[in-house]
Amino acid sequence: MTSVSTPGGARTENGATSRTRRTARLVRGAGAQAVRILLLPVLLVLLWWGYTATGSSYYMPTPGVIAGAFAETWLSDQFFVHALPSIGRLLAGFALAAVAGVIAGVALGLSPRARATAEPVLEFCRAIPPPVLVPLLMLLIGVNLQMKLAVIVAGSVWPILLNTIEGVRAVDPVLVDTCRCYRIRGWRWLTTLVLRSASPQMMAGLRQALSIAIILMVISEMFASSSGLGFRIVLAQRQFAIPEMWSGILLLGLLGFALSVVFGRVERSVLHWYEGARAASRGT
Amino acid sequence: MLDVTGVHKVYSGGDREVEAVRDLTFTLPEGELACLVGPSGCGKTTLLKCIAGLMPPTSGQVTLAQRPVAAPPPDMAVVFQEYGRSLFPWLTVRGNIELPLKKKKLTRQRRESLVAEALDAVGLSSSGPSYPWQLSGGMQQRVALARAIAYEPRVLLMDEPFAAVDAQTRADLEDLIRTLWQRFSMTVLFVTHDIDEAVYLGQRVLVLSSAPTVIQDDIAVDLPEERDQLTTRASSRFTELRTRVYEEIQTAKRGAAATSGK
Amino acid sequence: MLDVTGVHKVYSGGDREVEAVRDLTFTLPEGELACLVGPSGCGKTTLLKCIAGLMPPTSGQVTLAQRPVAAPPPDMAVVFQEYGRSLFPWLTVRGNIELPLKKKKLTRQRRESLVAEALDAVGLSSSGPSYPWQLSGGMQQRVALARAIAYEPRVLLMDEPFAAVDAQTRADLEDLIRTLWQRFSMTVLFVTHDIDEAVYLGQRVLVLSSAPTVIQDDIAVDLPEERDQLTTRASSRFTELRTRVYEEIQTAKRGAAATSGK
Amino acid sequence: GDESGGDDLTSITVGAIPIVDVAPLHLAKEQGFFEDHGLKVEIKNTSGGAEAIPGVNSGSFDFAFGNITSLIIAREKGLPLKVVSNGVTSTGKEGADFGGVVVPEDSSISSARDLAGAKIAVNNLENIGDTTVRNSIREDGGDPSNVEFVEMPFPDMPAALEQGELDAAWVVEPFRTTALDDGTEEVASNFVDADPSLSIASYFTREELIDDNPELIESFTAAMHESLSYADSRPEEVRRILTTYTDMDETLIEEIQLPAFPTEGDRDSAQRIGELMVKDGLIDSKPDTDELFL
Amino acid sequence: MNTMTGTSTGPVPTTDRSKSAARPPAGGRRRRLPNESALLGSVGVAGFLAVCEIVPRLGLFPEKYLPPVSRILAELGQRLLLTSFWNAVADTIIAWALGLAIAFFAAVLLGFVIGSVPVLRAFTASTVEFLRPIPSVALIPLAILVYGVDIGSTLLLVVYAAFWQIYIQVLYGVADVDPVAEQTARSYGLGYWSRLRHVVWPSSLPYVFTGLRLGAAVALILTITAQLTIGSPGLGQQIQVAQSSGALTAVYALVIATGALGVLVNIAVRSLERRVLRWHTSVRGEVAS
Ligand SMILES: Nc1ncnc2c1ncn2[C@@H]1O[C@H](COP(=O)(O)OP(=O)(O)OP(=O)(O)O)[C@@H](O)[C@H]1O
Ligand SMILES: Nc1ncnc2c1ncn2[C@@H]1O[C@H](COP(=O)(O)OP(=O)(O)OP(=O)(O)O)[C@@H](O)[C@H]1O
Ligand SMILES: [Mg+2]
Ligand SMILES: [Mg+2]
Repeated sequence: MTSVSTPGGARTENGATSRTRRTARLVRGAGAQAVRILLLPVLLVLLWWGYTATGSSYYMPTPGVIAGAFAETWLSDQFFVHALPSIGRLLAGFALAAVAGVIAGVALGLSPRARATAEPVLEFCRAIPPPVLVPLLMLLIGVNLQMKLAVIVAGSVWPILLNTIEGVRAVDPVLVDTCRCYRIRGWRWLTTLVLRSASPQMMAGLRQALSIAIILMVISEMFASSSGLGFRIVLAQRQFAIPEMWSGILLLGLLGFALSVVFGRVERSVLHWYEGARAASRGT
Repeated sequence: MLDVTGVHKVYSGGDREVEAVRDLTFTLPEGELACLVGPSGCGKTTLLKCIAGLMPPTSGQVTLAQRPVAAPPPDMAVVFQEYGRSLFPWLTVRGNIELPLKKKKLTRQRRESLVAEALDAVGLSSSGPSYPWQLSGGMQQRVALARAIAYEPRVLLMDEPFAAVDAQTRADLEDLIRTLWQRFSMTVLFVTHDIDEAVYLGQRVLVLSSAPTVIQDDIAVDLPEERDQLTTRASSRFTELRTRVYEEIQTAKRGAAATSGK
Repeated sequence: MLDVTGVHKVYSGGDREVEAVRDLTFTLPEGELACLVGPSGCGKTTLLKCIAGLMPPTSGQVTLAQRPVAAPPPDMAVVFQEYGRSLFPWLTVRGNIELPLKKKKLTRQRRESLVAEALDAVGLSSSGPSYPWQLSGGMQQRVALARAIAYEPRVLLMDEPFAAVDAQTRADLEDLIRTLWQRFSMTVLFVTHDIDEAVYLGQRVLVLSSAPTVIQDDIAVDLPEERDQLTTRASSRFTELRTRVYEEIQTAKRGAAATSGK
Repeated sequence: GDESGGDDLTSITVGAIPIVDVAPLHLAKEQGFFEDHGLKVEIKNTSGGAEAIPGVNSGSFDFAFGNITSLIIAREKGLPLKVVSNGVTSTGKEGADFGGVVVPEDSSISSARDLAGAKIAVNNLENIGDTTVRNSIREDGGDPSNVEFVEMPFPDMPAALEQGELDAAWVVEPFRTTALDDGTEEVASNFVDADPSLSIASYFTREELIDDNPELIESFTAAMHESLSYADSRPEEVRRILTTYTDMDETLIEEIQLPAFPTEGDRDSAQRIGELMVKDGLIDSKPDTDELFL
Repeated sequence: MNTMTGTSTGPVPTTDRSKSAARPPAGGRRRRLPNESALLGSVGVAGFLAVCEIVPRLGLFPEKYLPPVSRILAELGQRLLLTSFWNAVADTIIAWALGLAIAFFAAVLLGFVIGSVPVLRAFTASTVEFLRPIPSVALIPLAILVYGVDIGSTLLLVVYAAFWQIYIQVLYGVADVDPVAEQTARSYGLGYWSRLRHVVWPSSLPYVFTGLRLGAAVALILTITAQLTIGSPGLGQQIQVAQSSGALTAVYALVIATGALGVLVNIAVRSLERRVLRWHTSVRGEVAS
C-alpha cells in the first residue's frame, strides 16, 4: 500500500512531574468535591433548623430531634431487619425494570408500527396509580416478594421505556446508513449502534427510574407487609411518631444520594465518549 | 456490473417535494473506476445512496451483477460525504475500522493487520487509540476512508472522500485509491468536485447536469493506466480532458441558470 | 488588528495529551485577507477557535483591536468546518441565516433583505423555506456561508468553507468573498487546502508546519487587487506563488515525516 | 370551616371515612339535626384516622371520625385532641358484631385459640385490629406472641383469603359479610372479646377549638347525640342512608351486621383498650383516657 | 444585491404541493400516517380488552375479584350518565392540569438555568439526589397541615412528584446540545438567554417532551392518589368510596376512566410533539418513509 505520512500531532507522555501534579490536583479536587456536595445541604439544614426552632410545629421537628430519632431508629439492628431487605428488593426491582424497559424500549423504538399498536395500552397502564394497581397485583401474583418486585417494576419501568424509545428513534441516520452498508446486523448492530447511541437518553431514564424505584419500594411495603423501610415510615406516620417518620425519609434521601453516586460512576464510564466529545469541542 | 436504469428520485418531506434526480441511466462494467462530477445539489449523493441500496429510487432500477439492489449488497463499502457523522463516536479509530471486519470470518491477527495497514495507508498510524472526536476534520475523513479500504470491498462508493484533506495528502490518497483499485480490481464510483482529480483518477468521468438531473456527458479518460501525479497531470491529453469536463460542467450549470429563471 | 502571540494549545482529554499547536505568532492588520494553509491535522481549526474566543489557548494570547480575546468578540462571524452540525436543524435555511441578525437592531425589512441577498449570493434563493437536512452537503455549506455574510461582520473566520462545493460554484464564491471583503473592509482569515485558492484569494498566505506546529512561512501575495478567475490564475506570478506555497507545504510535511520517524 | 353561611348557620367541616360506621353523621345532616343546632355541615371523605388527625390539627376539619387507638396514640404523642361524641360501638354479641376474624372454609382454625402462629391480615398494624385480635387469642387461652400480622386494606382481604394468601383476616362490614358469603367462618368477635360495649371510634376535635368556641362543640355533640339515638333505633334508616354515600351493593346492605350507636361512649372500654395497648407495647405506660374525653 | 457576484448554481426546482396534487403516493402516504397509527392503536386496545375479557371468563381468577371487562365497561357506561362523575373528572383534570403546569414551568425554568450553569449544577446535585427519592405519600401529613385537605395539598403532592421527572429530563436535555451548534451561537454573539432560547431549548426538546409525558402521567397518578388518601374531591375519591364499599366493578370502571385520561393526555402530547419536533430525526424519519 502506498503510504501517506501525516502524523496527527505530537503526543507528550506524562512523566513523574505530571504525576505529582495530578496527586495534588486530586487532593484539591476531593476538598472541592466535599464543599460541592455539602454546601447546599448544610444551608438547607440550617434553614430548616431556624424555621423549626422558633415556631415549633408538631409535624416539623428540629434537625436535632430528627438526628436523634435517626440514630435511635436506624443505627441499630432495625437497619438490618427493615432497611437492608428493602434495599435488596429495590435493587432487584430496578434491575428488572432496567432490563424490561430497555428490551421493550428498543423493540418499540425500532418499529413505528409496534409503537403505534402498543402505545395506547401502555399509556393506559402508565396512568394507573399504584394504590389501585397493588390490589390487582395482589390478586394476580399473590402477597409475596414477587408482588413487591412487580410494584417496583410497574412504576419505574416507564422512564426507562420512554427514554429508550425516544433514544432509539433518534439514532443518527448517517450511522444507520453506515451500519446498513457495512451490513452490520443483528446483535452487533444492536450493541454497537442502537444501544450505544441511545445510551445518553437511556441513562436519563435509568436515573429517573432509580429514585422512582425507591418511592415504589415504599409504596409496595404499604400493602400486605409487616416489615421494611417503607413500612416503618408509614407506620411511624400513622403512629404520629413524626421524628421517626422524618428519620425514615432522611434514610430514603441518603439512600437516593448514595445510589446516585454509584449510578454517576457507572454513567461516567458508559458515557465517557459522550462527555469526552462534548468537552473536546469546548477545548478543555 | 453495475446497471443504473432510469433512476428517478423525488424527496417528499413536509409540504413540498424535491425532484433530486430526473432520469439517470448508465452502466459500470465490473472493475471500472468511474468518477462522478456535477454541480452542488444535483443529486450525486442521492444517486450514490440509491446505488448503495440505502434508499429506494422513486422509479427506475439499480442492478448489481444482474441482481436488483434493494438493500446494501455484500462486499460494498461506502465513504459518506458526512464523514464526521459516519464515525461512531463511542468507538476509537481502531474500533471504527475494525467493526465492519468483525462479521467477516477473519482471524484476529488478520483483522489487526488490516486495520494497521489501512491506518498506515492514510497516514494515521499513531491515531488508532484516539476517538474520532479527538481528530481534525481531515483526519476523520481519512478514518472513514481507512474503514472502507480495510474492508476490502468489491464495490467501493466514495462521496467526496478527500474534500477535507490538504493537497499533498490528497495526491497521496489518490494514488492509494488507484493502487488498491488495480490490486483488488474493485468497481469504484468516485464523487468529486475536483475536476483534475476526476480526470486523474478515473477511467471514465460521468458529468451530471443541474436539476432536473440527467447525465450531461460520459467522458472516457484515455490516459495511460500507469499514472503519476507529475507527468500525467502535465500531459496535454490531461489538459484537454480537464478542459472538456470543465466546459461540460459550465454548460450544465448554465442550463440550470436558464431553466431556473422561468 | 488581530494579534496572535505565542499561542500554544495542548488538548488533554482522557489519559493522553495532544499538542495541537506549539507556538504561533503573527499579526493581521485590520482589513486584511489572509489565507491559512497547512497539512491536515496541523492545528488550523484549533487556531481559528482560539482566535474566535471559543477555546482558551493553553498559553499565549490572542488580542483583537488591542483587547484580549476571552470570549467571542462582537461583529465576528465564523464558518465552521463542520458546516452540517453548525446549522440548527430546527430552523429553516432562512431562520438559520436570520437568527444572528435578530440581536442586531435592524428593522424586519432590513433583516429580510439581508437574508434574501445572502441566499441569492450563494445561489440558494429558492431554498429559504427548506430545512438544512433537506439540502445536499454543498448547499448546507453555502447556507453556513450565507449566514456569515448576511451578518456583515468586521472579522470573518472561515474554515474550509468551500470544501463541499463544485469547482464552478467555488470560483463564484471566491469572487463573492473578495467583493464583500473589499466592500466592507473586513478582516478575513481563510483556512483552505486548495493552494490555488489561497493564492487567488489572499493578500497573504500563512503556511503552517506539521505538528509540532509553528508558522512555516508567511508569503505576501503581490498580485493586483483586481483579480479575475481567468487572467489572474493564468498569470506567471500566480504560478510562481502557488509553486512556492506548494513547496512550503511539501517541506512542512517532509519535516513532519522526518520528525515523526524518531 | 368557619363561622359564616346564611340563615345564621355556622358552617363546619367534618372529615369522615365513607363506611358503615359514620351513617349517623350522614343521617344527622340529612335529617336536619345539625341545622336544628345551628350548624351547616360539610362532610369530607378521608381515608382514615391518619389523614383525619392532621386535618383536624391544621383546622381543615372542625371535627373528624377516628378510632380510639389512633386517638390514644395521638394524644400520647402530644397532639391535643379530644373526643366530643361517641361514634360507633360494638353490638356486644359474639358472632354478630360488625367486625370479626374470619378464616377460609377449609381451615383447621376453629377458634380464636387456634389463631396462634397464623398469618392474619389487619388493615393497619399496631392499631385496634391487632391489639384486639391478640386479646381474643389470649382470652381463648392461646398464645398471640408468634402471630404474623400483615397489613392489607379491608377490600382486598376477601380475595386474599380465597387465594390462600392468608390464614385469617380481621374484617369489618361490609367485607365481613362478603367474606362470610364466600364461605369463610368467623372464629372470633374481637371487639366483643375486648369489651362487650367497646366504643371503637369517636368524633373528635382539637382542644383549641373547644377553648375558642365551646358553644359550637355543644351544638355538634347535641346534634350527634340526637342522630346516634335516631340511628340506633332505626336500622332501616341506616341501611337507606348507606346507599347515598357509599357504592355498596343494595343486597349487601341488607345483609350486613350493623354496629350499635349508643349516644355515650363507654369510657371504661377506652381504658381497656389502653391496657391492651400497653400490653402489646404500642405505648409505654397506661394512658389517662379520661383526658381524652371532653 | 447587484454588486455581489451571484453564483448561478442551479436552485433546485421544487414542486409546490398544490402543483403536484396529481401525484398521490407521497402525499397520500403522509396523510395516512396519523390515521394508520390511530388504527393500529385501536387494534392494540382491542387486543388488550379482549385479554381482559377472556382471562376472567376462563376462570383463572375468581370473577368477583376480577370482573370481565364488559361488565366493567357497562358500569362505566352507567357512571358516564351521572353529573357527579363528570364533576369528579373535572376536579381531577383541574388539579392535574394545574399541578402539571406548575411542575412543568418550575422544572423547565430551573432545569435550564441550573443545567446550563455547571457551577450551579455541581452545587445542587447532592440535594436534588437527596430529595428525589422522597415519596410524595410520605409528605401527606405535612401537606394536610400546611394546605389543608383542599386542592392545595393535592397540588403540593402532584408538583413535588412531577417536578423531578421533568427536571431530570431537562438537565439531560440541556447537556445534549450539539457543541458545534452551541459554538456557532456563541461565535455569532448570541447572549446567554438567546442561546438558551434559540439553541438549548430546541435541542433539548426531545428530552423535555419525554419529561412532559412522564410528568403528565405521574401528575395524574398523584392527583388520584391524593384524592384517594386525603379525600379531596375527584375520581380518586370516588375510587376510595367504591373501594371501601367493596364495589370492585366500580373501582375498575373508575380505574379505566383514569387510564383513559392518561391515554388522551398522551395523544395530545404526541400530536404536539409531531408538530414541534418535525425537524428532529426521530420524527422526520418516520414521516418521510
Ligand atoms: N432529505 C431530503 N429531503 C428533501 N430534499 C432533499 C433531501 N436530501 C437531498 N435533497 C435534495 O435533493 C437534491 C440533491 O441532493 P444531493 O445531496 O444528492 O446533492 P449532491 O449532488 O450530493 O450535492 P453536493 O455536491 O452539494 O453534495 C438537493 O436539491 C437537495 O436539496
Ligand atoms: N478534542 C480534541 N482532543 C484531542 N486532540 C484533538 C482534539 N481536537 C483536535 N485534536 C488534535 O489536534 C490536532 C489539530 O487539530 P485541528 O482540528 O486543529 O487540525 P486542522 O489543522 O484543522 O486539520 P484539518 O485540516 O484536517 O481540519 C490534531 O492532531 C487533532 O488530533
Ligand atoms: Mg453530496
Ligand atoms: Mg480543521
